[in-house]
Amino acid sequence: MQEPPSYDVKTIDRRLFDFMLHTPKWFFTTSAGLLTVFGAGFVVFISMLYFGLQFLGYSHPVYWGFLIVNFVFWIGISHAGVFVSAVLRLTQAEFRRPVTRAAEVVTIFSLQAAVLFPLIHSGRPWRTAYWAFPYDFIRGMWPNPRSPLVWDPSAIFTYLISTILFVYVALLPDLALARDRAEDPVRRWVFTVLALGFRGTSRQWRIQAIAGILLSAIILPIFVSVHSIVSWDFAVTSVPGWHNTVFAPYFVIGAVHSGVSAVVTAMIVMKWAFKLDGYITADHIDALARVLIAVATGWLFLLFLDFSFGLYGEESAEVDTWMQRIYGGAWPVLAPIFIITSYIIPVPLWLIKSVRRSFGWMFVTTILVNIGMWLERYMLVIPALERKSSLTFTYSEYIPSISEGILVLASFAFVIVGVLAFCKVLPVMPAADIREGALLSTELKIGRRSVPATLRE
Amino acid sequence: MASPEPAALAIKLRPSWKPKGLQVSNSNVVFAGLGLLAALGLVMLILRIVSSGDDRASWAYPTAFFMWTLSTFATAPLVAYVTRLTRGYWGYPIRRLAALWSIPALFSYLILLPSLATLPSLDGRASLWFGFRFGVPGFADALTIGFMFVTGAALMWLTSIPDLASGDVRLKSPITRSLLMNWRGTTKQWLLIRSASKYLGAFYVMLLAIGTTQVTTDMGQSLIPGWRSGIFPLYHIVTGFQAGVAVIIVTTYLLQKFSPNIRPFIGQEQAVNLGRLLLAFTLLDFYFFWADYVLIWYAGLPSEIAAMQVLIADVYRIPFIAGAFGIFVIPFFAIIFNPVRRRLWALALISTIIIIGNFFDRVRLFVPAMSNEKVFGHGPLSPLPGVVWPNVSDILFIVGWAALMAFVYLAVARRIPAISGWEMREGAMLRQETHFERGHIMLLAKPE
Amino acid sequence: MSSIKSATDESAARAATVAGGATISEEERRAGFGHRWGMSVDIDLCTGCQACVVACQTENNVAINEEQRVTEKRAKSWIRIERYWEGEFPNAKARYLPVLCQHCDNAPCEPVCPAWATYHNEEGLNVQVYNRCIGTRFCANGCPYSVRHFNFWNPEWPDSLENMLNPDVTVRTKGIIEKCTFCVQRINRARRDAAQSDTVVKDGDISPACVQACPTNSLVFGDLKDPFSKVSEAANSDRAYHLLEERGTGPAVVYLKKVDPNATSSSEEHHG
Amino acid sequence: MTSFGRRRFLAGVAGALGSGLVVGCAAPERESRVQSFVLSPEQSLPGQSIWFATADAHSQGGNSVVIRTVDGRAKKVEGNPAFPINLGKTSARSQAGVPSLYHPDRIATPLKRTGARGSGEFKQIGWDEALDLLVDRFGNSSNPTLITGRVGGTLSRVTEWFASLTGSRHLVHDTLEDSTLRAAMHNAFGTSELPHLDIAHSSYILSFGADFLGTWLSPINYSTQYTKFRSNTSDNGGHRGTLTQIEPHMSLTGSNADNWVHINPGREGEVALSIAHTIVHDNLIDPSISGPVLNQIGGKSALDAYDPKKISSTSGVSEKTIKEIAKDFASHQPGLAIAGGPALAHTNGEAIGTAVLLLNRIIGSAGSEGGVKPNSPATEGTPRPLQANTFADWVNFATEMNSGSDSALLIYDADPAYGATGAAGMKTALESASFIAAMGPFMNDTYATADLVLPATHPFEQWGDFAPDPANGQIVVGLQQPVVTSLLDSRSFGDLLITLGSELKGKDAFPWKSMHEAVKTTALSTYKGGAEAKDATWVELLRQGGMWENTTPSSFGDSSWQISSLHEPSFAGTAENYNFHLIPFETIGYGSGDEGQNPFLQATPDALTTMTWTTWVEINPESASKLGVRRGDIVDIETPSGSFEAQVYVAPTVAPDTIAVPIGQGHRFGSRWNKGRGSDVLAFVHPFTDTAGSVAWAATRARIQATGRSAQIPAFELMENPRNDESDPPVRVTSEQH
Repeated sequence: MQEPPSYDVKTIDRRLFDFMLHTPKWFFTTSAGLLTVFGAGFVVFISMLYFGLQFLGYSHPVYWGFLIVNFVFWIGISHAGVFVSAVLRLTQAEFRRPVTRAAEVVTIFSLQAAVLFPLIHSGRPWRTAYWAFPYDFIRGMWPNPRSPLVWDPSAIFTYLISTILFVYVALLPDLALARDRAEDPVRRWVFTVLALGFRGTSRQWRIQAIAGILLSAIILPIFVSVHSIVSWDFAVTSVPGWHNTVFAPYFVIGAVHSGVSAVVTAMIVMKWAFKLDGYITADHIDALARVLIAVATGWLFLLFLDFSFGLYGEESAEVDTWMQRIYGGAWPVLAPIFIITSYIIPVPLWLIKSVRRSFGWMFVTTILVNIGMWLERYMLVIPALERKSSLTFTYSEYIPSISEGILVLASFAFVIVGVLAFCKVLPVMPAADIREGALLSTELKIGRRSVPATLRE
Repeated sequence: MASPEPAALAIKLRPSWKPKGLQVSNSNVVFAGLGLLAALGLVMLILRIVSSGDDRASWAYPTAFFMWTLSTFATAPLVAYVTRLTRGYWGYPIRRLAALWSIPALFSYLILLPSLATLPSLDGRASLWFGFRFGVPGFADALTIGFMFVTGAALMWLTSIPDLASGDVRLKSPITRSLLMNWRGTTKQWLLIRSASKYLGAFYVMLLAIGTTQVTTDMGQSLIPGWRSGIFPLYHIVTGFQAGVAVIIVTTYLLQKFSPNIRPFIGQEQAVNLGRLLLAFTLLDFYFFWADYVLIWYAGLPSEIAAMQVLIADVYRIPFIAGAFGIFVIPFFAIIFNPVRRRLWALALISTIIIIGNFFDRVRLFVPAMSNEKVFGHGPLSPLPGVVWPNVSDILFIVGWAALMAFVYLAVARRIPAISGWEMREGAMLRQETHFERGHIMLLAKPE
Repeated sequence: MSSIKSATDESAARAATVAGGATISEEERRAGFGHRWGMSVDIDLCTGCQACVVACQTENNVAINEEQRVTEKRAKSWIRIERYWEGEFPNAKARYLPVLCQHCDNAPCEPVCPAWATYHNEEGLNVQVYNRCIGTRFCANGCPYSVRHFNFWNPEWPDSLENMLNPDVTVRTKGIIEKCTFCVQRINRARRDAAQSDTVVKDGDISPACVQACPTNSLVFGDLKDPFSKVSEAANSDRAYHLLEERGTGPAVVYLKKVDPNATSSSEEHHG
Repeated sequence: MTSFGRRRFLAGVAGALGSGLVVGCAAPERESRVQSFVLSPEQSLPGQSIWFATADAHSQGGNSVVIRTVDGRAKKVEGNPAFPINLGKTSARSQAGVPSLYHPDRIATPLKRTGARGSGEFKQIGWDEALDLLVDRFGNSSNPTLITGRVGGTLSRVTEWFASLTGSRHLVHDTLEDSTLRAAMHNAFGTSELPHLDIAHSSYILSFGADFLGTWLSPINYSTQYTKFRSNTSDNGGHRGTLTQIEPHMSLTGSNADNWVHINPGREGEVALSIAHTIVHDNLIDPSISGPVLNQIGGKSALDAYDPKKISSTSGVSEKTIKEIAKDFASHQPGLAIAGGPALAHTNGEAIGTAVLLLNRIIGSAGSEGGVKPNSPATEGTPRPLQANTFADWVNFATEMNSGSDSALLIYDADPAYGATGAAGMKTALESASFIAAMGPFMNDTYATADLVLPATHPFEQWGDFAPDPANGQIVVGLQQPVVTSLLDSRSFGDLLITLGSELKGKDAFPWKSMHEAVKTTALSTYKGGAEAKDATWVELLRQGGMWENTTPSSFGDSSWQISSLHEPSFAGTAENYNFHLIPFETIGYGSGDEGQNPFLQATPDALTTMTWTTWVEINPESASKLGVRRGDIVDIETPSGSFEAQVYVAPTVAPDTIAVPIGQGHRFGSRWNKGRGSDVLAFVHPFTDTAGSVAWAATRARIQATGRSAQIPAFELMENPRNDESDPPVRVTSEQH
């Protein structure tokens, strides 16, 4: 049962801006720890600039590894934000309200983490910047538009920019609120600038609302295109195990699966960290869990399609790739873990209502999902390179190195630190949105029962 | 067209109101005409079974027709369940008339069985069944699809029991009465129906996905060496969703136009929301087609390119282009305009185009497959087979069966009310239209 | 061997025109157009003696494959002799297969490079432009023959060993992809000499290091567009086939089947 | 054919002339300065590549190469297309010549021992001091001994001359010497020369362990002939020749054979004779042909002991196989039968060789086209490389020295402390020598024990000439000229001997001032015609890399051998304690070890295993699983004379009761690339000698223990033993040549 709006405007603001205005101790310790991890990753990166990529586990002919896996993983996570906020906004789902901002913030930082990896892993990063941003007009040296690696940055940066816009538009009223609540002048000044003079006139409200709707409508195609293009990095080639037409929707739905799970995790952590009981309630994660059940099942169907139509051709290398994905290297262990954690454990549990509504359970299951989905990316990307053609002479094994592991951890640290910092300087809970929700939620008398209801114009 | 005044709604749902079957003026003429054509269709089917035993090519167009029914009429009911699962407030009036399509869909089973019988052996060609050889493909496919049809019908029946039991519906035969499972409307029975309909609906979705994957592979992909596309079943399903919505729109439009006791319940909100769905699916269609096409073009594996030349580029170019225009080009550039989405008749027009386009698409997909001789091996298909145009009997077959579908639908809709009474009442309960300052707002209750 | 026929019907057409009297104009040859460099590998003559491997290394400044490089599977060899087994002891048969860049007409490595560091030149060579390469290694992943090698280090030739470096060939720095070039430096030298001596490049004037070293003449280099060249002759042989035909890459390297009077039917003649 | 036309050779002429002068007078340090156009070495045309023809010192058999030089630096080795032996072709070893020329670990200056003998501690000294030391300690020694590698041509004459001048004994060392084969040739054909194999015109080759395409005698020449042998257009009867290889361990040649037949080690003779038995008893050959030979070697009845039925049990070759081989061999004329490698490295090796070679006479192809022919004679000005002393000689020498005869040694291009001779006492013998001077381009186990180490020029830096052995039926003389001036303070051995000789015995001890003069006069005296315009002739000879002319082939003598003298092979170690035959083999890369310092040859994959850089042991999958060892495991191989370590490579190249280990690693001293790498298997074979006196290096048994250690294996194949996939084979095979 969704509890009736028991709080007035003042309490909303006080509790939502609490973390912004006063800092608890754990904030410093956590961020210090995370920053050291990130620093370690940075050191590895610098040393790679100087010594070449010899520290990575790459070999001939397996030239992509953990870094690309992680790139795909973060792109996947980044899909949560837009999916949750845009789709739910369009479908006017009420439970979205406290969720959206968190989701979008996760998107922004995971996207940045993602774009780092293609840069880091390339042989000459200092030159790689140039195909992401073609600037060389004099010599007429342009990137090759046929390469998916040129589609990637275009799609990703479009996505990043539009997401930031999206967040900013939704953020305006809260910035205005923060401006009015902030004590110290610096902060006030900053918020004044950022709020763009949002005073809450009905015209401003209308524009803000329309902009939100429009942006979410526009952003949806981008959201689909980004991960499709990422999937095409692999699928356009004729490499068996990569070249499967189902890849695009498969990656997209997998991304939503992992992304929404990540958002649930993030929400639960925020609730615990920022004491947001009453804002993030069982209803919210319950609703998200229902979405997850559908998404996960769809994802499983596409996994089945990928598998069956991969083997369908009965090309020797294709079959070998799948054998490698199941029996090769560490996969006898990893493959079961992958499927169990990403589907077999979570989904049946989510079918149970009490699990869906328990924060502890959802925390654990969503974490499991993302472990599984990380492995899924590993499974999709690497074994295909270990079994590339019927020239079995070049069949190889990929063994990741420590520095790759460090870089992966560093990316996680980066995202968490980013989200924390965001929460510190900007209102992470959409106060205005929540207030609107509070206004719109009423009750409806039906016979003897009174049912919670929402207002729609 | 009627706009939903809440007051009117309240009046129409006064306690004495009871749902009724179709009341179409001079319906008998329509019935007679459709009946004749339907009979023709059946005759054509029998002739085919008798004359051409296991000549696969002669079943090419029937198969295409079946795939078309699969993606239109068999998919239409899904929308009903989707709105039920997501508790979309606008879906109440159209749930039943969508669900009714599951009965005509049943009949297309008659086409599936003989054409399945003509499939060649699985040895020496790629197939989803790999090494497995027991009762595949024919039996397995027939089973899944049949199961799906039955589930659909059962679901339709289950959700219409309360209306049927509430009397005033012409149910003479004892069988139909017995199927009512002596409905008393106890709380237990209500809960049963609600949950059952929810889960059966989900189950139906899964069966549709799996069944489509099976038949599209066994009667499509696996018959053209080198055609290997994991996304194809999905493409088929999604175009099916689009066509399903289109079917519902057309049905809704026709019924509210010709049946006075339906008209009041259909309003703009149905049009707008169905229009949105249609737009979404139209976009998705293109996405899935492109995801399929661009990869094969880019990788340029000879075998796949050869298959694409058959399906898209060379051999079946005309059906392909017709299908592309009908499914994507025309609908998309029409529906993106709000005025179109607000007018039911415009939507109905577009939907008709979509349904026809979908048929052309099915033709270019399954006729080459069913009429292809060299089905064995993995290598590229060469030389490319020629295009197979429909002959007179094919055309008669298609016309007849299309008529049969309509005939059956109308026949059923006469008995079973096309507006679900109990759900309309529920909808009216959970919803209140009140005036608030200027303009009126809507109160939606979400019971848990 | 339909694909082979299609690969060389161009030269067949050329042969017709030659019969008709018309042939490639001298200017055309001078300008270097009208060539399609190709190689034929007679697997029946390859004894696996590795002369081509070392010849290629010394000609093209391929760095020393230290033991560590080999053990971590990062050894570079632009041409390698793959060895495949058939049967079990004592009837085990070793099959040798020299694999080098196939300079495909429809190369999977070319479209995927974001920096256009690899492209097809007008003589059908698959060219790697080292100073455009940024090392995404996408091409190496796309290549079904796995003939592209990545420089994980800056290559080293200890002190006086540097004297052996071939001045005609770039030394590849770290972070870029390198691969067989059909010894493009020799092709250009031959064309320049031909231009100086006011003649045209004749069949056999050019031979990459591997071809020149090959003691059994298993490797033959030439112009596929020249209907009378040795390599065209080989391409039209009944034993000719392309590696990984099903990928449709259209390689410029033609393989001639191994002849084995008592071949186990496993690998024999089932592709037709 | 090849990519340099006549113009380059003319350029080469100028260079050749110039380099002659430069070698005479150019001071090395001038090279180290930045070159200006004015002061550049004469033979260098800046930016232009110049090609010089010279000897290929690295490949086997005596080939000639042309070397591309740019700005006074050698860049690339190509075959000399004019030279009749290798016809412009090269091997992996020839191709790696330039790296060894510019090897960073070449001995740069004379070195004087500072530490204890064998410690390998030296200090650099000048040539004058070195020469004084040499004159003092060697020249005035009571019994000086000269130890060289298989020097040939003018250099061998200079060496012999010097030996006689100083009254010193001359020992010739070769890690794997061929005296067994020569002895067998003598038994079968009455000549101790190596055979000339007319593979090109043969239609059937029956090879007992002779790896003639890889490492045996003159591989490049044989490979060029192999092309004709395999082609159906050549004159070998218009059809593709058939190659049958009978050996215990699959060699590179064996892997190219049409029929590879496994045989138990040491049984080759019996099988050869049983083939003869079949041929004779089934009358596959006209008796008038086989008759005379049989009478020479003991008559038809002597063959009765070698009925295939009996032989198949001991040899492991089935009766059916023997009969088939006999039939094919007799019916495909002309054919040739040869024996080499492990087949001859047995206690009955000489007999085996003889039995096999006699097959040629039995089918009557000996001496005729397409068969085994007698080697063409060499000019007396340029003799063939000296025949190496047998293992027995070395054992005697070692015992003599160990018994305390203080001898002064001058060693050139030899490493007796390594391999079998080293284990058989030379290692300790060197310890007890009064004085050791060693000369060579690289440090090795022997030189490490020397008191004085002298830097020798690389073959590309010195004058010389050579006579290919075996030749191709022609009289061939190859010329060797410096293609670059040495960057190091090194001298050629010949020049050193001449200098030393004139130091000891006065100015006119030698008729020539330098090797350059010696070679030039020899060549010009050998060369008929063009006596006028000597310099032009000389340049012409240098340009084409030598001189050659056809000769009327001599014929074989009678056979002096009795079938009865083929006795059972004996093996070190009993089958119970030592359950594996140990078959050492030579690799195409660093060969018998003398090329091990070359990183490019260390990294050259072995054809069958694609292994590099290390010492591995090839084990049959069956016995590997029995031993419980896997690819990459490091095992301890124990023979009656010690144990060594090797890395396991599981392959179907050997029988379950056999293991094969490559020779050539395990140098204690050398360059950074071969020092302390792998193990020297020859040091662990039992010092059996066969009747010809050479070591029976394949007659040792061994057993294996796993050490429990394992390591990533340095193989080029990324996957273990990839197979030629059935459904979609990379290597397609056709049964008939169209």
